[in-house]
Amino acid sequence: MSGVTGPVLRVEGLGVSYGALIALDDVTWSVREGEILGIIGPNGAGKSSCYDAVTHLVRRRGQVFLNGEEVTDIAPHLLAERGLKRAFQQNAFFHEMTVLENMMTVLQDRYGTGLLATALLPFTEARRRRDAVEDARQRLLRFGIPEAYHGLKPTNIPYGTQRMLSIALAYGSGAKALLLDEPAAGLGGVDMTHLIDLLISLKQEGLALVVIEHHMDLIMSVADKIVVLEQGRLLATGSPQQIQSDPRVLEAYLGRAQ
Amino acid sequence: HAQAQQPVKVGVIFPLSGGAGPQGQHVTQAIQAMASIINESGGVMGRPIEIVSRDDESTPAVGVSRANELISEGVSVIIEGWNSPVTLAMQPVINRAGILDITAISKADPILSGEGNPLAVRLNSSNSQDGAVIAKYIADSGAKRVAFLTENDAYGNGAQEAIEAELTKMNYQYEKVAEEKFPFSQADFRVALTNVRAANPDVTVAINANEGLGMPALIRQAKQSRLPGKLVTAVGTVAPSVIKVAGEAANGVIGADIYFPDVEPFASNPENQKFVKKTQEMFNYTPDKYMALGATALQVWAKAANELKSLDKEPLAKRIRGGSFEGTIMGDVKFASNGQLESNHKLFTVEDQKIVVRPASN
Amino acid sequence: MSSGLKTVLFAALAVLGFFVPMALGGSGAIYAACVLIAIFAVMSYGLDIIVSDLGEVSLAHTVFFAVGAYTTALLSASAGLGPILSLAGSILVALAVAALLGLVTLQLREFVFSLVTYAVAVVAATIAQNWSFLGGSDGLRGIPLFEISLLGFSARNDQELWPVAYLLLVVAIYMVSSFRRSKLGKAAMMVHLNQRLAVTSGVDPQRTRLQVFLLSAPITASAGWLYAYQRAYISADVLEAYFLILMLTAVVVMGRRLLLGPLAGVALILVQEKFFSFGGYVDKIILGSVLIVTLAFLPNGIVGLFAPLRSLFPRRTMPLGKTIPERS
Amino acid sequence: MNLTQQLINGIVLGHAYALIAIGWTVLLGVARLVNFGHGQMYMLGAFVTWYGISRLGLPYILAIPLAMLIGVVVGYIMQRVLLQLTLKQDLVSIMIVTLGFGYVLHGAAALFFGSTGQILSTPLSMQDIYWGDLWFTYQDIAIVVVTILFFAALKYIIDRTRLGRLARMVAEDPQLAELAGINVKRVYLGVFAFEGAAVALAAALVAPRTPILTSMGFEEVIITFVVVVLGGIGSVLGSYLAGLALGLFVAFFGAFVSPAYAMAAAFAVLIAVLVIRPGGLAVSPGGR
Amino acid sequence: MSTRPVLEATDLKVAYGGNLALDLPCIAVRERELVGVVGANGAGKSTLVNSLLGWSRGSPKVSGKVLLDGRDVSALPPHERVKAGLLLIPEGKLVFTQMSVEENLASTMDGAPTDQGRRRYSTDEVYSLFPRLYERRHHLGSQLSGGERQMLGIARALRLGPRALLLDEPSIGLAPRLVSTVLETVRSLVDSGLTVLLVEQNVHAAIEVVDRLVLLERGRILAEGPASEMRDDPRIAEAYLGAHV
Ligand SMILES: Nc1ncnc2c1ncn2[C@@H]1O[C@H](COP(=O)(O)OP(=O)(O)OP(=O)(O)O)[C@@H](O)[C@H]1O
Ligand SMILES: Nc1ncnc2c1ncn2[C@@H]1O[C@H](COP(=O)(O)OP(=O)(O)OP(=O)(O)O)[C@@H](O)[C@H]1O
Ligand SMILES: [Mg+2]
Ligand SMILES: [Mg+2]
Repeated sequence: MSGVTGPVLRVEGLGVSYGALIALDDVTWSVREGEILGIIGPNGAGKSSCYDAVTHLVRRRGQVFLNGEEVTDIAPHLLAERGLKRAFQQNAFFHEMTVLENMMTVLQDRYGTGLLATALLPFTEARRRRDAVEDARQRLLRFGIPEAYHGLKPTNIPYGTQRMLSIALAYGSGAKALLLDEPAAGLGGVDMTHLIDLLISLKQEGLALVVIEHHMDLIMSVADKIVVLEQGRLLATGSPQQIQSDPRVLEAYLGRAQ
Repeated sequence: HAQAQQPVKVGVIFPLSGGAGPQGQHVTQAIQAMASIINESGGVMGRPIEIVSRDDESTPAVGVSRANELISEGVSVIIEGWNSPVTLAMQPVINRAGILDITAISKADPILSGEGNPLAVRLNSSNSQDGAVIAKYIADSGAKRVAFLTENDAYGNGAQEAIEAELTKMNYQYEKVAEEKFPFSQADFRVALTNVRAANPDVTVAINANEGLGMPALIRQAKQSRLPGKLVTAVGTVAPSVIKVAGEAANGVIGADIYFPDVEPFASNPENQKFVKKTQEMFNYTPDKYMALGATALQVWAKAANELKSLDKEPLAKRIRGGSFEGTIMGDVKFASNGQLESNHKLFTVEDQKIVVRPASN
Repeated sequence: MSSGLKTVLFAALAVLGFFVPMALGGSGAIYAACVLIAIFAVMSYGLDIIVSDLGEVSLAHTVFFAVGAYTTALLSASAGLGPILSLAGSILVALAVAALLGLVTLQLREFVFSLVTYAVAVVAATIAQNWSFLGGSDGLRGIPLFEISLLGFSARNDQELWPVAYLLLVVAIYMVSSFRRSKLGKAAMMVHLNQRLAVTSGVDPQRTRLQVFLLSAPITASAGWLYAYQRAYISADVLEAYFLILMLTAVVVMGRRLLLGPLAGVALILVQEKFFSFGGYVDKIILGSVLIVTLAFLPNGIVGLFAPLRSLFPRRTMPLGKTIPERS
Repeated sequence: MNLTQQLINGIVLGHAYALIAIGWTVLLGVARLVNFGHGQMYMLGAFVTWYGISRLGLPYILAIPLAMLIGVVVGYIMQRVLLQLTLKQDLVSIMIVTLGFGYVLHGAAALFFGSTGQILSTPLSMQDIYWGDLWFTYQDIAIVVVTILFFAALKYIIDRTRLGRLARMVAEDPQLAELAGINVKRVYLGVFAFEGAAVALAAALVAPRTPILTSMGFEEVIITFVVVVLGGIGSVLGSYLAGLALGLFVAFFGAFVSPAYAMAAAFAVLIAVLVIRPGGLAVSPGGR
Repeated sequence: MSTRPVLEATDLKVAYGGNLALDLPCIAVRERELVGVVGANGAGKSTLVNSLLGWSRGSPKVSGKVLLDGRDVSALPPHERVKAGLLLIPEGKLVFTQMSVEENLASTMDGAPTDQGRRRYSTDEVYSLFPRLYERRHHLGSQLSGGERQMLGIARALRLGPRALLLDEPSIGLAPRLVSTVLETVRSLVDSGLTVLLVEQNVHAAIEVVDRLVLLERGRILAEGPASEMRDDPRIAEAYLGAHV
């Protein structure tokens, strides 16, 4: 893992309001490469809104820096091109395509050929497409989606597997920073262990990960640093241990200690 | 003996469906009636005529493919044309196939321009011919305040220009108090009529070729809205079918046309009598102007063919264009060198829903 | 089926297709029909990528068709340019119009999109009917024969025009299939199926929409180009519902997202209209019923009836090609 | 005087437009369905009314329900056929299938009623009212009154009553609606039957203003389209206002510029509006 | 606790296309009983609850008998079963996003019978169960946070006056303290007369509240028994080793 430089993703004074409601207010955090930042907080605290703000899907206040470079005003799809990827809380796929096709589609930026190229060099295109199939299959397997499901429509695979698929799609052909919104929701048993392994391995690849999670066992075990939001405000920041023992957090979020 | 021979195919293309469907069907029937008249008297060069009819659905694209069909069926002549665009679209196709193309009704001037078909022939009167008679009526009636309700396309605008041109030619002093244009498909004229009425005209000229819908609607609404002055309709736009739909409201409307089955000189013309009788017995329907034109088209072509003993486009066209023919249902007729049939108009008034020709004019 | 094999099969198909009219007896009517089918199929392919891939129903494609036809009429009849140049002209004008339309409708979806595109068609028709530069309601006449002097090629009738029409058709189909395999095609599908996910995967929806428009318009316009020569007369009727319905029907009737669907659809409609016509009204009932039955009762379109034939109509999806996407 | 008369023309026209569009408003906004056979159903409604009066000798007041009944039947059959597509929310196919129905209706009507123009004259349309220069008929009054009542009732039903809510639930997520104990299919059938009745009523009231042809209906569906979208898809109030606005626009554009370009101009304005406000004039409560 | 099964299903088989996703000889939920269904992803939990209603977002082939209060409802379409008091809160999308919270709660089929053991909760009651919803009552469903949606989903079901309630992973997306709150709510509902089949991923939380636990694996029942016994059943531990690292 390369020497720790500045943070990969940094947000400063982030704020989102929906009409009168202030869903997010003056939130600041940052995540380095090879680091997992956990975001926790009660329902409606503004966690997902925070992601929407970072990825510029909503009007927001504050600044966003990617690799130390300000990207506050950059269009969402360009952010993605620059390696800032995210998954959504509700599963998101391209319905009507099979799982494998879904995966191939998000690999276009790597394997896709331009219109002219496709028209003039059909065989190159065919070859690249075969590579895409292979790569997509590998990636799906890596994200714990067994071969058996590759031919099915996303809505036809178990919810848990759908979760993993959404993550795989979000990660796509790769990313510098990846934002996951409750990846463990609906996961259990082997899938849960699989998710944990996955997060660890992504982290070891030097990816900067931000994970919203309600699943305390998971987040406490994998996160290097945790941010707690409440009512749109930053309630606390610190190591898992600090957070777990922080009385405000216990009171506002964890309820009776786990 | 004629029956022994194998028949001469004559292609006929008119709208048989849609708004103009009924009229198109009547014209086709008239042509069939004429065909059987001709066949009874020996047919063409001793061969019977066989009518092959098609529906252009008032759509140029359809008309073209129908024309192609007839061509490949090996027809010797095609009689067509209710809507000008359809005719204009079919002309080049028929022309390239080297088949004689006779336009019965479509009025547009470019039909005779020679671009689409250098050997064009058309029977229906042209706008300029029509303009004169209406202009003459306006002048005679001494109307000073003239309003125009005009269909906003080549036909409508052309017709209005023709009338105005004639009026200035007669250097008749008048004031154009209103000019309202409307699209062909229009059926609600209240807005336009409100404007016209406000201008309080002595005479309102209505130019609307939409017999199925527009013209009857216009006549009715003009009456209802108590439009002042006389309502004069462009030549050939008020056929019996229009009066039937318009009902009472049609009474008092003034128009002009080039053929009336039961008025001199047609009434006493034996050819016409035969034709009227035939259509009545075959389709129990009294022919109107359009039907007469269709039938005349076939009759003229048959005469020319029998005379030249040929079915070829070139000679027949040359014979018809600039030539004259005797004993057609429209009497003795003459064609201008550009293929336009020369016709003479009669003014008429609608009285209790019947066309009553005014002796005054001509 | 491996894509290599597919390519070979298509090459073979493409060659064979050329001889279809001869196989059918090669009469004038046959050639006329085949040329028209080719032209209208090309016209439909332009719409196909909007409907099937972008998932929007554009009612403005008659405008692109008209652009091609009118530009050709003006350039060939008035300016006396040859087919090649008038084709270039048609495509350029079409691109300009498409860019404009694309920009205007960037934000619009579904019904609103359809309505605005329809509005554009209506306005276009009004302009065509009243602007004397475009011949007004009488249209433009005197379009010369299709002649490429430096090749010594000239088409006096449909039979001689067939090679051109067929070439155009093959090129159009190839373009569409390439588009669907290309990045742009995939991007279009992403935007169509899940815009939010598309964006977070680095796709710019608006740019994609615009580009697809810019591809679609010239295809339809080039059909207009040939149509002008084939008919030698162009009037505002090219903007009428007739062509719109023809396109829409052709795109969906065979079953959506089939590469050869629009071609087969057009063929079906025209063959019925030309050779099995029962007069305007009955034809309407037939066409209507065909639409109803195929779309409502045959989820896979008419092709679904002949499963074996499938291989000729490869599913327009990615290799696994098992799925039949329904919604658009 | 002239302007007042044009104002009357515009108001009547506007209410006619709104009334013709009402079925679609519900269809589109409430159940996310479209019906391109709308225009032909309008034509059918007009001809059934005409047939009832002039052939069966029914009084106008009975011919209207007859037309509406036929409308309901046609609407019901259409939806019955469409059901699978509807459940899939396959809008493109729905558009085109309904278009197909329009074709069938047109062809059938032409074969049955013939293709010559007819005058649908009702006791109301025969009676002109003249106030000094001003002219209108009792038919016009009926159109305005019925339209207003109809829209008021509809607005109330959709926003306030359970029925409207059910329809909106089904519109958004049929399967989830099932879990709330709603018979989804029944709702879809009901909505389409309503569309049939509504458009038939519109036809029975509006068609007497002009001669009727079996080939008509194209204009109507387009106007409806404009009204519904301009009003903001699904917004009842919106489509009423949009209809009225369109009517007045057409009248005054006709008065001051030319009837020839009124529709084109209306479309040009529409494009402008929608480009600025993709949501239409009003914002929809349910719908998209 | 009476022993009459309120909800009972016999040889329930569900197949998607070719593969059998569920195959249960018998499963029953008794009056005022809270039965928990646990199992790995893809075990068939959702398939089970969905098929009890004959409902699915996919297109499965369902066979078998479903009895509600001894009455065979297998032939009824989903909405009829709902009317009969069999309610499901599905996983994934469970609120109407285009409607306000208030409308979501109002959107019940009125006039449905509230016969024996059925209690329809009033809006106020559900608001007091989930105060957060009260704060958001004028927001559209689309504007709710994930957790708020879960609450709304449950609240909607309660408004329908369930006879037997099928909950598919209600704790998804809920903050830990809410998870316990919700599960305790469910428990208290059961104590106040409701009958519940609860699909739950979070077995530790679930096992605290349920009376009986059913462990599914690949569409079959692997183990079944009173919570007390199941708590330290090795198979549970093994099925869930992932859950607590
Ligand atoms: N589009 C929107 N319009 C209005 N309000 C919104 C919108 N999206 C979210 N909200 C509100 O903003 C607040 C924060 O929502 P957000 O989804 O960020 O919460 P969250 O922290 O993700 O909660 P959960 O853990 O339950 O997902 C919530 O109260 C929600 O009601
Ligand atoms: N609509 C469908 N079409 C095809 N197969 C399906 C469909 N829905 C579920 N399946 C299959 O049925 C099996 C059980 O799925 P189910 O969703 O019931 O699992 P689950 O226990 O609910 O998992 P999770 O805990 O992740 O929700 C899986 O193998 C899945 O692939
Ligand atoms: Mg969230
Ligand atoms: Mg599940």
